[in-house]
Amino acid sequence: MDFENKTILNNKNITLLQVKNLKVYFYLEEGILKAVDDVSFDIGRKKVLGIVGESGCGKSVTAQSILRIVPHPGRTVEGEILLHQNGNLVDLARLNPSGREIRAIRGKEIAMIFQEPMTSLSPIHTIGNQIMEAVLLHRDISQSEARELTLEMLYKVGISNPHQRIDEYSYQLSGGLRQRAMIAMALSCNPSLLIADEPTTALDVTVQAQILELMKELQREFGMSIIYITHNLGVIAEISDEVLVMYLGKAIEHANIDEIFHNPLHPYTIGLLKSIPKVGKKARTRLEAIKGIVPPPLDLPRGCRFYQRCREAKEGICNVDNPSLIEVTKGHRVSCFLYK
Amino acid sequence: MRNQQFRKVYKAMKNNKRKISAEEKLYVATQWQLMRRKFKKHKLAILGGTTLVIFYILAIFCGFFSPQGIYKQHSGYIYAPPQRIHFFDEEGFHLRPFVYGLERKIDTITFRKIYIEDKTRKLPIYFFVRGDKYKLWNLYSTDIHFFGVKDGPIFLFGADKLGRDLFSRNLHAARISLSIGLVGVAISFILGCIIGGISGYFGGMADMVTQRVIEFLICIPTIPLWMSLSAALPKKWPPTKIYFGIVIILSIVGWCGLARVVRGKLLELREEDFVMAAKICGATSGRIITRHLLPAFLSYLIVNVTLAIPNMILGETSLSFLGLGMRAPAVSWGVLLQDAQNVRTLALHPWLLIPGLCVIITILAFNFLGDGLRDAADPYKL
Amino acid sequence: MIKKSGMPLLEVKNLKKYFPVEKGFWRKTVGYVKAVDKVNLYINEGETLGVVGESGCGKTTLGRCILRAIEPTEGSILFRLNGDMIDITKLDRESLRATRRYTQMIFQDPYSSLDSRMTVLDIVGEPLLVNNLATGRKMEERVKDLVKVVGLNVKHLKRYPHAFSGGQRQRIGIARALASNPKFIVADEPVSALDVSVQAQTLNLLQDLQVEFKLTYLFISHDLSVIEHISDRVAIMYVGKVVELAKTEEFFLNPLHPYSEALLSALPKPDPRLRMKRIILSGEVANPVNPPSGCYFHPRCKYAEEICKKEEPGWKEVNPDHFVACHFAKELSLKGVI
Amino acid sequence: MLFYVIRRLLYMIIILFLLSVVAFIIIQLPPGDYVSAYVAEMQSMRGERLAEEEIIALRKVYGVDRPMYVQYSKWLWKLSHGNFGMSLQLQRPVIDLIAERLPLTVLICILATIFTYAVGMPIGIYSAIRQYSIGDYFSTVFGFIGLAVPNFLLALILMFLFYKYFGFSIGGLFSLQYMDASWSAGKFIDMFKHLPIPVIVIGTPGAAALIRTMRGCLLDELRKQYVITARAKGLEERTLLFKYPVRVAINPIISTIGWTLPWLISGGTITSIVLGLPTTGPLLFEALLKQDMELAGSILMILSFLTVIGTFISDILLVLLDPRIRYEKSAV
Repeated sequence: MDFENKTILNNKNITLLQVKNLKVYFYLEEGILKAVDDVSFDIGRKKVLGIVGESGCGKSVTAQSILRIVPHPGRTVEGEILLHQNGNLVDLARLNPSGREIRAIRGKEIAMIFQEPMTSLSPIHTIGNQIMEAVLLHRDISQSEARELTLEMLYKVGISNPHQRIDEYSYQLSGGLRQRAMIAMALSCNPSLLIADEPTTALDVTVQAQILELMKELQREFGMSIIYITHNLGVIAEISDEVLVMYLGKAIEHANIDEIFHNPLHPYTIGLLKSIPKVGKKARTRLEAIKGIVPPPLDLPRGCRFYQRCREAKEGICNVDNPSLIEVTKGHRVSCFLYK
Repeated sequence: MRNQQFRKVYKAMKNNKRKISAEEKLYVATQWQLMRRKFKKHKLAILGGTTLVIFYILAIFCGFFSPQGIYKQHSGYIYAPPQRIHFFDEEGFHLRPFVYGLERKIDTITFRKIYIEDKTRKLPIYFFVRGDKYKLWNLYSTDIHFFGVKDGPIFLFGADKLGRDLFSRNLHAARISLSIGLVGVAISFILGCIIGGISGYFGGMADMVTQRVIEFLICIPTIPLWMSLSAALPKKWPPTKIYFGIVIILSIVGWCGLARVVRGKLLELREEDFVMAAKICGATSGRIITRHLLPAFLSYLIVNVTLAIPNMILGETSLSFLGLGMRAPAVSWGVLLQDAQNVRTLALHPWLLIPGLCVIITILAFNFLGDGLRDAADPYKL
Repeated sequence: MIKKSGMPLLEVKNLKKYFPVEKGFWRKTVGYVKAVDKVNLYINEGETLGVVGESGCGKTTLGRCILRAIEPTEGSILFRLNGDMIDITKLDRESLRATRRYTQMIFQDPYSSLDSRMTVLDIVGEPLLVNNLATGRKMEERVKDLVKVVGLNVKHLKRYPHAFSGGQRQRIGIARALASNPKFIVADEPVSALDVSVQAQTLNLLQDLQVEFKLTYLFISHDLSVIEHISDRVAIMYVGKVVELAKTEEFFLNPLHPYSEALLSALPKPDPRLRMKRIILSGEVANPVNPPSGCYFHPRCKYAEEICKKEEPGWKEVNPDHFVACHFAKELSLKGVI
Repeated sequence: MLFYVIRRLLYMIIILFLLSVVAFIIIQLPPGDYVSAYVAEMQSMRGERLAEEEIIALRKVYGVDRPMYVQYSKWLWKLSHGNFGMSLQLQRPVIDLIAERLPLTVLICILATIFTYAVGMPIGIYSAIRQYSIGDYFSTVFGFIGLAVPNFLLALILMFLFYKYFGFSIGGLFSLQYMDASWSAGKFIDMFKHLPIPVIVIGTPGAAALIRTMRGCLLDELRKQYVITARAKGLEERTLLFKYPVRVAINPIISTIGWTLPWLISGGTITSIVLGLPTTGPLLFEALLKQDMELAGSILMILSFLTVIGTFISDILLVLLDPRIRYEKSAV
């Protein structure tokens, strides 16, 4: 443990955040929902990590648990979330979720943007008010300086008339502009990590393209790392350096972007890639769909959670034990008994 | 710590296994079955519902459950206090409860009449005893009472200024007070459904006019309006006519709320895809309304009706209390409370407030029930 | 799968749907949302016409108008029934009800499209019942067949929708649409509410059913890759108007409208090796209440010229079976997908 | 915004007109008319018997022989000139009687509103934030009971308790020595000593209802995404709560001030009768018992108009508070 930490510290220029054996459970009346179950990954500086998965796979909860804002009745049961901060290691999982330390990290070190730009902004406060609030909270500057900075940020995210927009309310903006304002807010304190939870899912294709382009540009300029969460494989291919595939609370594959798309190992990843229609491919062919449905997360089968739907499933192995995530080739980790 | 967690998980999983056959039952459960499941979880609502059932049974059979006739004056028992029911005397426990006879004395300091328990006169309580004659629902003449004592009256809630038994009077009052809520709501319900239905289904001008009318009616403070209207009811009217007059007055405002609910829900449901789907299938408007719309909002109507009843009961009680509603010789809780208006009388005879307690319990029960029903109304929401 | 281009099953001519905008105390009409504006389309028997567009472009309204689930403001919808073309917009209530069994719809939201108070049997059986096609035992048998066809368990007929997952619910909706043996189905974003893996199953199912029951689809979606996958021809909508109508291959290789080009370019491709410079449109979809002058697309179009601001482009057939509404459709050479 | 206010004012005039119709109907409701009531009064009080011709003459004078709509328009004409008619029973102009009592009615109403909001909002907020805590449980119980106890019963119970345990009667607004005295500092202070009980009695059901709505609204808001956004910004929990969800939740509550006013005035009327306060409530009551409909109708109209004004004010307040609505209204 000690040794490991030292190596991480030595690599502080490379690694920004390390999530180890994270478990987040929801204690519901009907039972325990294991939203995130033993997930580990790390993310390097200036890297974009894409997390893909279908609804209910725990990708959003993973992101929320990094900021410690998992809604009630969810709880981080186990695991470490190590943030490298000026040569120090902070375990976010150990911090009091409403304490001063985590509040100093939220918005400053790690910022987040959400899927629904309409509901993510307060309807009764101006855009400027909400951005300046973040700035004033984390930076020691005056009101007027904060306003200047806000204007500058609005300009940077491509809002053409910031002097007018800064005093407008979220309902006066279109979906795309709202998401731009959210990005301005997230980046206003120059965070080292930006968590983007399906930021373009609610937007139109043409606007999605704008926002993706903007995020790439801003990443180049600000040099932050991004955790990009989405269910859209096209978007993932567009923006990430590395991809983590999740299924029912488990991380099942983790590799760099090219490996994931051109040499996927896990049957689920393979199936997922085959099941999406691709433009340019001859139309009106049959898709290779994954059979069955995602089992209800409250009543999980024994063994591999993909067992019932897997083409390669081997009885007696896959439905008995849960495969662990192992490194198959350098930087390519997969959790499947095929690669033992 | 971890072990504990694990045990919890394990237990939950085991429970899940056992639940599988129950799950299939859940999948084929109708709306009403699901609602009942959800409702049963609401302890207060169950309590409220049970209370109301008891109250209504007592009110329906009020003649049978009252030990005395309600107009019978017991001149020796003016302002007699409630008698306590005893199970123990100096000899110990008795299975048959009894009350002690009351002895009237004059307080030597204040020169007021006071009643004290006469420990030598033990009056056992019997069930199904013969007593004053009464007519059950104005049909069957009988003199069987649910309970009573063999010689002399029994005053569980005390007696009033004429020596009439307040327990019996309260039961008879419940009949009017409780039924006025139901009848009033029934009328409001019909009005509300028709007007709200027209407003929501046709929209346009009809909708605009009804909306404005409702907004206007809601502006008028109810009690002064009710007072003014009921003051106009002719004094000569018999109690039954007054009763319906009051019901109608209460409904004048009562329908507004229900009409709003009906309209709102109708507008909401009309936009639902499944209604569109039925239309595309070729279903007639009649089928869409009876098969799709009505079942979907019946539950909401029931909730709102339940919550509207207390207002009606309160209205009648207030009016009668002021002397503008039901009038003696008819009895309702409000009429009974008229006797409690004077603070000095009240201080000496606090049991005159018991009808008030009945009102409070009834309204609480209706609110609890309504709350539980509201939670259960949409069993598909997780 | 090669399809002969048959006779049109459905022809939409100059279809308009304007929603009045009401304001103020007296609900005065102050303007119109032109949700569907002068749309011309045709769909051949047995083919799939894909309708693509961004949110608010009127594609859902178009679908509903074609089935007369909402009353169109103007225009005609010709539907071929027993060899004759009948105009759906001119039917009276009874004859409309009688034709309803031949046209059906699949909805986007698998939750609100099923009445949660009815069992699967009742839901799927409803079209049979209301069209007097089958009752009682016979209906149950037919429903069982349908349920099997869409890949659900026959044992679950007595279950209520809350017992099913989103994908399964969508299958129930499909079974309902099939029940009355329709010829034409409007599928309004049938897969966009579903998870990726379930999406593929549903698309496959829809394709199989098309062959098996000789169905004609109007397939509405915002996802170009889904549209390319399933349709024979494509219609692109922008602010209430169809701006381009073409065969799928032709459209993807050789789009003629600048908006189509931008749409194709904006589509994220699930292959990191295909990352490329895209055409990023400025701004967002125009407000249909208050659309721009001339060509609605001109404020976002990089090829726009003076005439685009002033004149609305006409609807013309540039290549055989390839229609477009753009002033410069002939001059521009636009990029499709590789 | 100005346009909106003007439109609302116009709307108020329409409502006022409708209210006058209702008042007129109520005046006309009891059998017989003003003259027959007057004749009966003369007969019973003074033993005078009017001749048939005299009665006809009287009917002419008062215009009761004309058709209803003529009578109404005449009445409305007088009304618009501030002439509300005469109180038959007290033989004084109705307007004077109402003017005497109205200020106290309004005062009590305003105080009761303040009480309602001062009690209901903090408790509602508290129980939403600490959902399922003991405090939440208590406030829920209080909410239920407060709703279930009608005003007049609460008044009776309080009167009874005070009399029984402290030995004094809490009715009225003034002590005996000030009852008929003219206004002075002493009378003023005396009045404020008497105010709390009626204000509490009138305000309690409203406060109970407010606790429940406030709790519900805030619980809804707390689940919204923008709260999470603010939390993700690093805002402290308390600041966050008061700046975002609480403010958003308060908006609909302010807009319903208008709805609670009819309640308050209703409750105020009956409470005043029980407690014997010198407000319009007992005046209305007396008038109704004596069938003095001219007075009763006028009081009803004025009370209703008070609620209309209250609704108007709360609507304007809401527009000022909520930019969304301001935007919508100004766009019209």
